[in-house]
Amino acid sequence: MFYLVNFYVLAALAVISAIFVITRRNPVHSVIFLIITLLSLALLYVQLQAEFLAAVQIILYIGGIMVLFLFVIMLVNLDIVTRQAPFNRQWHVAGLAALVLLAELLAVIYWGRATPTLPQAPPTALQPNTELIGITLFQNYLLPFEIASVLLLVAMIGAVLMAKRR
Amino acid sequence: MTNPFDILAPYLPDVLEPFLLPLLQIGVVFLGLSLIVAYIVYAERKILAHMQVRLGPMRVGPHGLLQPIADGLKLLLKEDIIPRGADSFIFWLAPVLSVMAAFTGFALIPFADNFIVTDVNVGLLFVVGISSLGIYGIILGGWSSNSHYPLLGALRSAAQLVSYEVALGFALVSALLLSGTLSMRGIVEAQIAHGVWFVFVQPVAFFILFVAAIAETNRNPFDLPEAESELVAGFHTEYSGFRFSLYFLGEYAAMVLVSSIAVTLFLGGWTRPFQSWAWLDSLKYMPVALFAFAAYWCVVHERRMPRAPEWRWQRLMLLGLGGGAAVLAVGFAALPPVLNAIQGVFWFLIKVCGFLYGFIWFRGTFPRYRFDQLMRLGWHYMIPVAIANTLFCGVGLVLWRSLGWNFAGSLWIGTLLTLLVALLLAGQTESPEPTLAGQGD
Amino acid sequence: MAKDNGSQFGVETTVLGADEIILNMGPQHPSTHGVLRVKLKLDGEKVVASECIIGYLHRGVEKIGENRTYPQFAPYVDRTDYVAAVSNGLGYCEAVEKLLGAEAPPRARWVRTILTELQRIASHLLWLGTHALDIGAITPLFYTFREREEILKIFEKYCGARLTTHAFRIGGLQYETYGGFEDEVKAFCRDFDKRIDEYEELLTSNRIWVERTRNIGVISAEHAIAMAVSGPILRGSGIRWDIRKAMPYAAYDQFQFDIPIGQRGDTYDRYLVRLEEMRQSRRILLQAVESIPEGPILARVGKVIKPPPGEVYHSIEAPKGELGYYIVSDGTTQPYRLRIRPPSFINLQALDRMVQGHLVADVVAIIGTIDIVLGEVDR
Amino acid sequence: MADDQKKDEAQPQPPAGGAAEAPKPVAAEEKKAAPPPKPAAPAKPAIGPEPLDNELVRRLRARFGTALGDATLDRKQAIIVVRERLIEICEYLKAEEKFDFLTDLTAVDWFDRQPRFDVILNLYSFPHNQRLRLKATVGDTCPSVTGVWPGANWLERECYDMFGIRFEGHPNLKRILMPDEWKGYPLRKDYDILKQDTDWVRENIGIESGQ
Repeated sequence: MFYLVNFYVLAALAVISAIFVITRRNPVHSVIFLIITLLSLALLYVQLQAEFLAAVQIILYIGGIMVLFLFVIMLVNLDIVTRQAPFNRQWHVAGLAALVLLAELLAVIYWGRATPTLPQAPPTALQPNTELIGITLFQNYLLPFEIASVLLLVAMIGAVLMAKRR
Repeated sequence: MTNPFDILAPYLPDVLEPFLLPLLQIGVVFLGLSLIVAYIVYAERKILAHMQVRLGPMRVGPHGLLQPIADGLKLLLKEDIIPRGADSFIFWLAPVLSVMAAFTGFALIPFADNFIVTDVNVGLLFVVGISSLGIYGIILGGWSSNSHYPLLGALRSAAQLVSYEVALGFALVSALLLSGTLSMRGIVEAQIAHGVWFVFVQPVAFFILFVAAIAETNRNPFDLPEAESELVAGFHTEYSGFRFSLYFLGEYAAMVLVSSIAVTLFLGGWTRPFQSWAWLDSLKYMPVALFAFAAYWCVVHERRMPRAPEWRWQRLMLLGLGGGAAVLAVGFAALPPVLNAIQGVFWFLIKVCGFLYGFIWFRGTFPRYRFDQLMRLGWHYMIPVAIANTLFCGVGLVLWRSLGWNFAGSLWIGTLLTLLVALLLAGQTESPEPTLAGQGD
Repeated sequence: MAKDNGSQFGVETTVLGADEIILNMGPQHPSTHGVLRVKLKLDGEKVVASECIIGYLHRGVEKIGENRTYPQFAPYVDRTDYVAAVSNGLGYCEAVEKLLGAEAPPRARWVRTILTELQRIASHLLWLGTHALDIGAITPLFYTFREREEILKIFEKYCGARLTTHAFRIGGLQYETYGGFEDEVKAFCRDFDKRIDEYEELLTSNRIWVERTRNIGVISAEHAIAMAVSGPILRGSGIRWDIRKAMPYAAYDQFQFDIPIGQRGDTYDRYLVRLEEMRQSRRILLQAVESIPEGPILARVGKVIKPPPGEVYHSIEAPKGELGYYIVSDGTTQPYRLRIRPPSFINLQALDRMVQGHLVADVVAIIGTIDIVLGEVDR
Repeated sequence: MADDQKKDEAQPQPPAGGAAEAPKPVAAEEKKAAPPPKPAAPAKPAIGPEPLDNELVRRLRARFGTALGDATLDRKQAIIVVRERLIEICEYLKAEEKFDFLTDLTAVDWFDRQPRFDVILNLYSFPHNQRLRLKATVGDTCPSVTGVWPGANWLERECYDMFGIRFEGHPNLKRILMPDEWKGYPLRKDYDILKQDTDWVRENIGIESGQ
């Protein structure tokens, strides 16, 4: 009961904030609502007993990436953007994409309703999930993980080089 | 040991039980912390004053003991100013965020083996994550003030915090490697199991954590975001009254939080020093001794105060404090169960206070870094050393686990290697020589 | 001086080109030591050019001088460099004495030397405290003020004033020294050596202090001469020139002391030079206080000071540099023209060159190292 | 002492102006009445300007001739009056005679004289430990010496600010101490000490008078 209420509150919060993210004119406000969305997601992870994911979500997305977003917004003068309507050019494309996505979702729900629901996991089964994630990443999927790391490293070096050239 | 609050459990209705007990603990932590923070400010003023050949607060209460309360009241009653052109919603939100981030972290700090609000299996990650949210208080406060000094202060602060968080993270990793768990309680228990505080096997990581903690809390010598001589008061230049006091509270709470993290990770948390040495068991009477000393001090100073009638209240208050301390001392001595129950919290707070004293001491001693120097120190020195330390810590662990070497010895090999790297890095900068070209008539 | 009152808050930025902005420091800024306003042209955080806007404290002291008699004007000079009032008084009195052809009696010259050296120490202490505070070290300020307080107490006992002392009179001294004067100066000197060690302990080998001051605000010897800077800045650049040695006045030719000079002409060297100057001042004090001659304290210059026509330029080594008085007399009781050569004003001129290429935070350190007093810059 | 002073006062004093040109041997006798302040001091020095003729002056005269005016020694300080070719003389003094330090630059307003102003350059030579005062008699324009001694920059600006002497060739000649829009030059003799630019005061400070 409590968990259900919790879920709906958090989900509503996430969706409403997400709407605010795209409708606010002030980019700083948008960032704040994006943070709320991400925070709600993190709390949902907690409810799913995926504490590691939740913590990583907070540290990386909220503590890291969004700070950089804010940083950039504050450095760049965005007064002009604020005065314009938010959906001036990509309105149609975005609307189309949203419609397609909606159709897709409905289709999945419609054709998937026959599949049986997943069995409820016992509350203790997932307890050491940090270790499980570690094992998954560093043993079962070591190669893809390392490839991803190298890719990121290359991207980082590339970014530094491009910034330096100027 | 069981949670002391559990004795209440049978008396609570079942539906509320999972919520009420944590709430109670949160209340205790929050109120206790607010008081502690207020008195850290007082302690800072007093300690700095004595370092600087002056007296510090002396007027409100005996030796200015009521000064924090008077300050708090004054700040509450002050006019609340929102500058014209400020983004009032964010202006309101920012200090709240700052305080929230600092206080939420305490939910995961094990003050004692029997006193922890909640122990999550990713506790350390959560503490780091939540405390990193404090940066929003600074950035948003600086931005929403719609003024240049705060904005510059906020930008500096953001860059500084993001940079030093990297070094801080690496310093934490070595403690993780040693304990093999992310749970804060688990880390302390690992130190008990090894019979050694991690600071003695990972001194470099502890040092990095200490420096990064100072940078994270914007304290001297890394107090650039609020560098008085350059940016007036940095990000909170435009704040006044209660909002300002929220920032103040958040800042000092953050200091306590990073100290608590450091104590938990490297200084054995709630354990008393040298817990494995049984012959030092008499150290458990330390609280008794401390309160007895406090009582003695109060009495001595009461005797030194002038006998004039206008000092009567001050004298009475000091005597009251002394009496309270004496009662506590006698109580602890007479009731061994109580003495045992407070051991954990007592030692934890003592260590945190030692850490905080370091912060204050630094402030009294050092000039301020320049921004680029701060960044260079962070990126060119702290982070490479932290990475090397993590690496060599892993090497040491392999030596210990796979080859069966001595635990402390193998880790010290790693530490020595790290120090070598640090020396190499340090060798690239020239050493200062105070020389004049010469003198003569 | 600024006309637009709206822009008189501290920092104000204007976007110029892609990367250049104008940053306005002062006149109300915690570390411009008064009402100095510096307009900085920045490329990112780097200073490309700077412009000092001064005059906020202009009181027309030179004009006042032309409308006061010689003794009447003496208290006004205390208000130019108000943290070194005794030095100003010495310069003015000696200039007028030169104009008169008179000379103060030996006892007066000895006491003048002692008080002026105490004033030099006091001025340097104030500089050290505030300079360190600008760079973020708060503790030295309290230490230096502790010692400065001792000096001000001696001034107060001697002439009743602490800051704007008006300690000297044309022709010598107004007051005989009080009983125990020598002992108090000696007691001060005895402790002061250890006190300087204390400051040094906090700063000299402190890594952060060195990093903040080494190679900051470098001014070469040639450039220092070209810009006519004087005092510790000139000596910090390696030029051994001190008016106390070059053209002795008061009783300085009687004492042994050294002139410290720097090697690189940076902020750190100037810091060392000033610290060493304090030690040398202590040395002078110890010698002077042992050998104060007996005798009159005031030369017979007459009640009405009326110098014969002519002109004189007399300068002394004030704590901040060469403090000169150029007085043209037309034979009346008032100067026809009175010019003060203010060391702060001329030294401040070098700021532009010193800050170029440094960061904004260094500007604060460089303003501190020039050691200006706006009362003297603006007069 | 009071008696001595009365004697001093009884002496007729020369009127204002022309102090530099006309040496007046007045002070010698009257000062004799006062006992020398320092026993070791030699005979009373003559007070007041007297003609100067030393090596430096001779070299200068040989080179610049009539551009130089009187050379005098006043209170043991050398003063040379420059009528024209100021820049050349300065360059020569700096390069050949090593007067490398421009201690001070200021002006004196002689009000009823033509040309009206003396621009005073106080020079110092580090190698010779010697001071020299140049006195350029100018109207209200004067060549700028910033090219010779860069340190003259602010000093000339101050001179311009206070006396209204325009320094030709100055890189940035504008007011320095007074507000940029101020009218009048405060240190001129015809500028009364109570005078002010009332329009400026009213407009910028919003009061009628600063007095």
